[in-house]
Amino acid sequence: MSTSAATAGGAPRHGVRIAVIWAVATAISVPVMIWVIGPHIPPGAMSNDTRDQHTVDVVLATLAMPVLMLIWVYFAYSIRYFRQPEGDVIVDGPPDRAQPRIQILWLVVTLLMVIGLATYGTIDLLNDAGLGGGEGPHPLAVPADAKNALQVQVIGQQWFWTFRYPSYGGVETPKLELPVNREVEFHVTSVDVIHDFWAIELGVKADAVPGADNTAFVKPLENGTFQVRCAELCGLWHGHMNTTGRVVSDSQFATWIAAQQTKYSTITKDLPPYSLVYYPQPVRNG
Amino acid sequence: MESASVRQPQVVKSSTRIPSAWGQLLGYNVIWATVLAIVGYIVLHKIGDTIGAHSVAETGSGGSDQDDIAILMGMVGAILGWIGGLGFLNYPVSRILGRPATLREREEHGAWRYFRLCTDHKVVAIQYLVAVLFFFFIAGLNAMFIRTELTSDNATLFGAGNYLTLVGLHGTMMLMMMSAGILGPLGNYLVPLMIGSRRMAFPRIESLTMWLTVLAGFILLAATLLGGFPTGWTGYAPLADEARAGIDAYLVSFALIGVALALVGANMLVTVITLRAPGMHWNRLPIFVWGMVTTSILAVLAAPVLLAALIMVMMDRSIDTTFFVAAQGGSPLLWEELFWFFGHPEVYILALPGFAIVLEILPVFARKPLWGYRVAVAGMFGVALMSFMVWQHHLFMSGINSNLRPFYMFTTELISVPTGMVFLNAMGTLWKAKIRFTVPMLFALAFFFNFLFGGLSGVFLSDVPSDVLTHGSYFVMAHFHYTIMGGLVFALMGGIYYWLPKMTGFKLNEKLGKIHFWAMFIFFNLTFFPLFAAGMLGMPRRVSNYNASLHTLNVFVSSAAFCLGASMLVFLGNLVWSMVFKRERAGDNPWHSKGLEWQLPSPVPVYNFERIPVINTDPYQYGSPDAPPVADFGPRVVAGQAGAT
Amino acid sequence: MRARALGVATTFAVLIGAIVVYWVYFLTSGPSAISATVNRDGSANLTLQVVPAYGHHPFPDWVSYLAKDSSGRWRHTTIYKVPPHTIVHVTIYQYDSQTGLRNPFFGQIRGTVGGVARYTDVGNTGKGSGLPLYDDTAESVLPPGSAAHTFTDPDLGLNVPLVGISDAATNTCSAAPCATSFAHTMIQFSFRTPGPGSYRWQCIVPCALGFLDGFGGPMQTIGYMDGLIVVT
Amino acid sequence: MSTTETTIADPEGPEVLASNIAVGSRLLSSAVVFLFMSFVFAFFYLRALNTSHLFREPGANPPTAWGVVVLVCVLASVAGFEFARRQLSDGTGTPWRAASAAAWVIGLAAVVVQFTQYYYLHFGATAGGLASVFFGFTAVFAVFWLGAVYWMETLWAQSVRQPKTAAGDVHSPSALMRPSADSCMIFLYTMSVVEIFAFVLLYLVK
Repeated sequence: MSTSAATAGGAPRHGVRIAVIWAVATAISVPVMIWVIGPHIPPGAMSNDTRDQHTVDVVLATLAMPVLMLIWVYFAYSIRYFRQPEGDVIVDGPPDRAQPRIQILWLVVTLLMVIGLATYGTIDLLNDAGLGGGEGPHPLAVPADAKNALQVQVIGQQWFWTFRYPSYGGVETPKLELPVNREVEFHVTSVDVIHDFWAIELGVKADAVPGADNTAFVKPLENGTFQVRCAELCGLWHGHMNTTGRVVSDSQFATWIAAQQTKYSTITKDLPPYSLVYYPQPVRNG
Repeated sequence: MESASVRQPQVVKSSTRIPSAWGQLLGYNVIWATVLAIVGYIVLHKIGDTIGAHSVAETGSGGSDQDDIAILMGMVGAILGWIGGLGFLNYPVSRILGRPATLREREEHGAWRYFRLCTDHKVVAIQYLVAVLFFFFIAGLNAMFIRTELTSDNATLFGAGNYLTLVGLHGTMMLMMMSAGILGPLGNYLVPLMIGSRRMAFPRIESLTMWLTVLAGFILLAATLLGGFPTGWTGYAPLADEARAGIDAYLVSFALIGVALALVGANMLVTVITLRAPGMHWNRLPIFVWGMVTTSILAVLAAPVLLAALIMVMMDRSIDTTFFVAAQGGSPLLWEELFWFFGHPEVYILALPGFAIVLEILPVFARKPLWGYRVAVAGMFGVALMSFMVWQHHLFMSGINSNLRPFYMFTTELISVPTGMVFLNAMGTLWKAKIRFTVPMLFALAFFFNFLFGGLSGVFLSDVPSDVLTHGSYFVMAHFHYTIMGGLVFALMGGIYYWLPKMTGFKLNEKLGKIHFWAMFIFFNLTFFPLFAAGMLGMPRRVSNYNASLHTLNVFVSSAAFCLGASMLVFLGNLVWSMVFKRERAGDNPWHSKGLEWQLPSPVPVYNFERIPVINTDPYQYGSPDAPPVADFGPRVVAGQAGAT
Repeated sequence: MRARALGVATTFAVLIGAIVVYWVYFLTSGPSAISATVNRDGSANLTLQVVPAYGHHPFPDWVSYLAKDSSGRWRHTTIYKVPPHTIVHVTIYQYDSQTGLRNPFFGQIRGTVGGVARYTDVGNTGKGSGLPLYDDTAESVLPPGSAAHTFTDPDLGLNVPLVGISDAATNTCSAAPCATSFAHTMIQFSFRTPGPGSYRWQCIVPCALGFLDGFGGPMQTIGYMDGLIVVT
Repeated sequence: MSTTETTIADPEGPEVLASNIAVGSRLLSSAVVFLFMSFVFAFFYLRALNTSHLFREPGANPPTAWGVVVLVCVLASVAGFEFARRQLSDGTGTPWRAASAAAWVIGLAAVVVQFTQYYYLHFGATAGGLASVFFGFTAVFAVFWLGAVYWMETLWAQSVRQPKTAAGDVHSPSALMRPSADSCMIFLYTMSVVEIFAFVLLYLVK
């Protein structure tokens, strides 16, 4: 493959060589992505949402491999072989221009890949893979057992999260605990500026917009703790607006929620009645 | 050959008296502009105080908040003072009094013309380049401070509020300066030379956009004097309404950049449409000029939407309208919609000039014609057109109707097809090429390596289920740094190394250039590739304290970022060394390019062409020795002898 | 020509140098910390004051916290150094009128020793406001409408609403530091400090006069209504 | 000290600058349309959302009479300038001067009427979504309409200052008068369409 062989025989078949190297590179990189790197791609497997997201990420990463390899192999090859000969006489390359055949082929291939990606994404959305993302006040993609989902309201205010459980007397608590293997319907809203409720390991992310309700669904499948962070810049302590949530068994959840009800019973009666959107006064005081 | 219609140029010997240094000082120049800007600010601030006090008494709302009227009016005063001091108001006033339209201000000579209104597009381009690089280095300095803060996982170095201002200034200044960062310097300098014209369409407006950009940069720096702003460059709504006075500086400077962007775009478009030399048909236009045309279309149409949105926030803050106050009939989502309707064309205003420069540099150093000229132009127009149809992918999680998701997922992914055409062209041009690895070529090749990661991570962000994890996280930040810094800034550096010998006549040092390239390329990737992982592991954007598990990763990224900053200093050193100390003559065509601008002496004389040339072919006739020269310049006009009439 | 180019290069260097120096000053500007006075038994005392208007440059009409340092002087800072794993007794003199909580959930006292805070009306300012008059009574909940400010530290799970003086009060203080002769309420509580670290605290009542949602200006500025409890 | 400089003074014909202005005015009009489309979008977006049912606060209806006056002034000014443009031969005829003077004066009157309307409004800017869009749309329109008045005024002033019998040499201002007036017409038509949009949305839609 040295340059001497290139000039000795007929014009070396660069195209074939690049195709071979690309095929080998893809044959190596795709399995590596699927079996070696793939399992480590976040998010983990704590809820149905994260499992869907994990498969989507692995599929996208594997699809990206051939494209990545094609560009890398082609550029590396051309940098290695299509060089200016030594000496300072500047030699021009062949004056060839575009052949329509290759352009149409490239256009068709890229269009097919894009249409494939878009349909794959849409099918995923139809199979409720995008439920972790905020779907606004009237969600269209709704999981099967959404009727008896646990309603949890997430209230973002400047600079921490509080959670209300309407089916348990509308108790408000700064801690978030969810029963395992039960569908949860989050209603995310804010009382002052735009925040973004991000339960990282649960695979839920929904903007908390004042004056608007934002719905997200998740079904936790494993016990454990998950980080809750704010993913939309909301002012001074945006970076400190974190808390940790826990997924626990049904019995633990029952005891926990009862403990919260007693702990905050004195203030629950002063809270405004549970509603999907709050317009607290004063707006402009003074 | 339509030589008859080409008017013979007349050689005019004009002896102009250069006023003495004092004379120059007293004229309209940047020193007077600064003085008048400050005076304008103080005077109108006073008037604003009286109006503010009056409206406070009337509406009875709080005392401390009403200084917004005073600050905004003060800034309007500063703008008027700045423009008046530079002499921009003289022409409109003379037009109001009925004097006829003239094209050129009195042409001056000597270094003073760089410090005042000058209608020579080459002077404005160099002023633009110096201004953009000046603010680029300040914003880069911000990035270094951000990375120092992020070496510790809890906010210790700077106060939390100051950190947010730092992030906001870094983002806003980089985007403000980079959106006109190539249209201004390289566009203004090269487009007239490449299309065979002696001027831009509206020379005064061109100079106005440059001085507005400089003023916008300093007003944004003044945000720290007013207490900083917490909203980052996106300026989301209720937070912008309730922020301290620093947000007024953000609003006014971004509005100025919006106006400047629309004007520089309009000026570019009119120049290319009307001032092409005879023979310069649309299919002979260099690809760089096509890049400038498509970027200008986006600039002209998207910047006004930004201006409208910023005016709404200014009204919300000063006269208490409720555009974005949910409790009183407004909606914060309105800002997100308007901002991102401008926002996404804005990021393509940043990407397209990168494509333009790279596709112009590749043929010269691959010694091959640009492979698919029509496909490249189609790709650029495809990107420009599609960029108006994708903006809601920033709102996937904001609660928009989930029926919109598949549409915006499809259009966002579809935009990778025209971008793919740019890659196809690069690969076609490199096929059996004779590559010379000069510094501009290294930057062009690195552009494709970086933009590939930017594009592929874009696919992750466009797919809704995957976007649930990555929205608003460091994954997004790594994505847009790969496309903007990996794409645009690498292309800008390549463009500077390639065209500076033509603009100044002096060559940039090759060895220093190579050191700068390799340091910048390696440390850029070492800085931003790990941030993809940080994003997926749950590190939101714009936070100064993160999960302890990400600490070692952030320390590694910070150290790589400091080396990246050092590589930028190498570039600065190279600039100062080659332009100020060594000053090694570069000759008229150091890269042996066939472009029209390289057939002129460097630095280019004031009148660009002695005779408007007749263009024969497109500037990519590499590899065909019998091809006609790119243009016929006609017999040289012997200085001092009147041209044949 | 070279001298002139050198001149331009040096002016740029000076300009950038000036901007960098100002930058570092701006970024590191902020109030200086004061440390709580430590008693013999290892516990610490913190004495704070909340005024309706700071009264001095740069923001005379911003509402603000002040703290008494170990030498007894009132300092305009909100960063307090406290020893770790001990009890801190906090006394707050509150001079501002009532604004009311946007989220009534913060009307409940949480995270203090015993879950209570002691409220006293000095100069019976509460009369005529229809709200209960406090004279050194321990409360676990406060009517949400009567809160003027709160001392809330989510990282420590601490939340103490501070009752405001009634609007009927006459001699209200208008510039910091306010003497105890002005109408004020006094709030005393103590909380246990965890291990070393810096924990952010803030006021949650929308008390920023004239800003949207009452959350602008002083509510987003360290040194006025936000600060850090530094446990060292 | 003085320096002799040999420059090439290529005597560009006025048609080059005329084509510049023509294309420039079309781009300016498209940019202005995008600017006011943002306010139209804000109107429909806030009206559709009607957050806290306060898009149209009771009593926050701008009086139609004032709107009609502003609309009429703007349309009269545009019609006046169109008529003046038709009379324009070499920029010296009296009908041209009279009509263009009337055009820009009425245009200026529209701006004055608009700002006095704010003074007599019986609702403030905080009165809900419609009031905000009303203040935003009309104020920004008035400022950009001032730009149109400036353009008309410069053409009028140019013909007044220029002596009646000026011969039309290559560089004479009158050679540029007609193309500049045609381009100004394009911008005026765009602004009149925007004004009609504003009037319908802010005053008629209930």
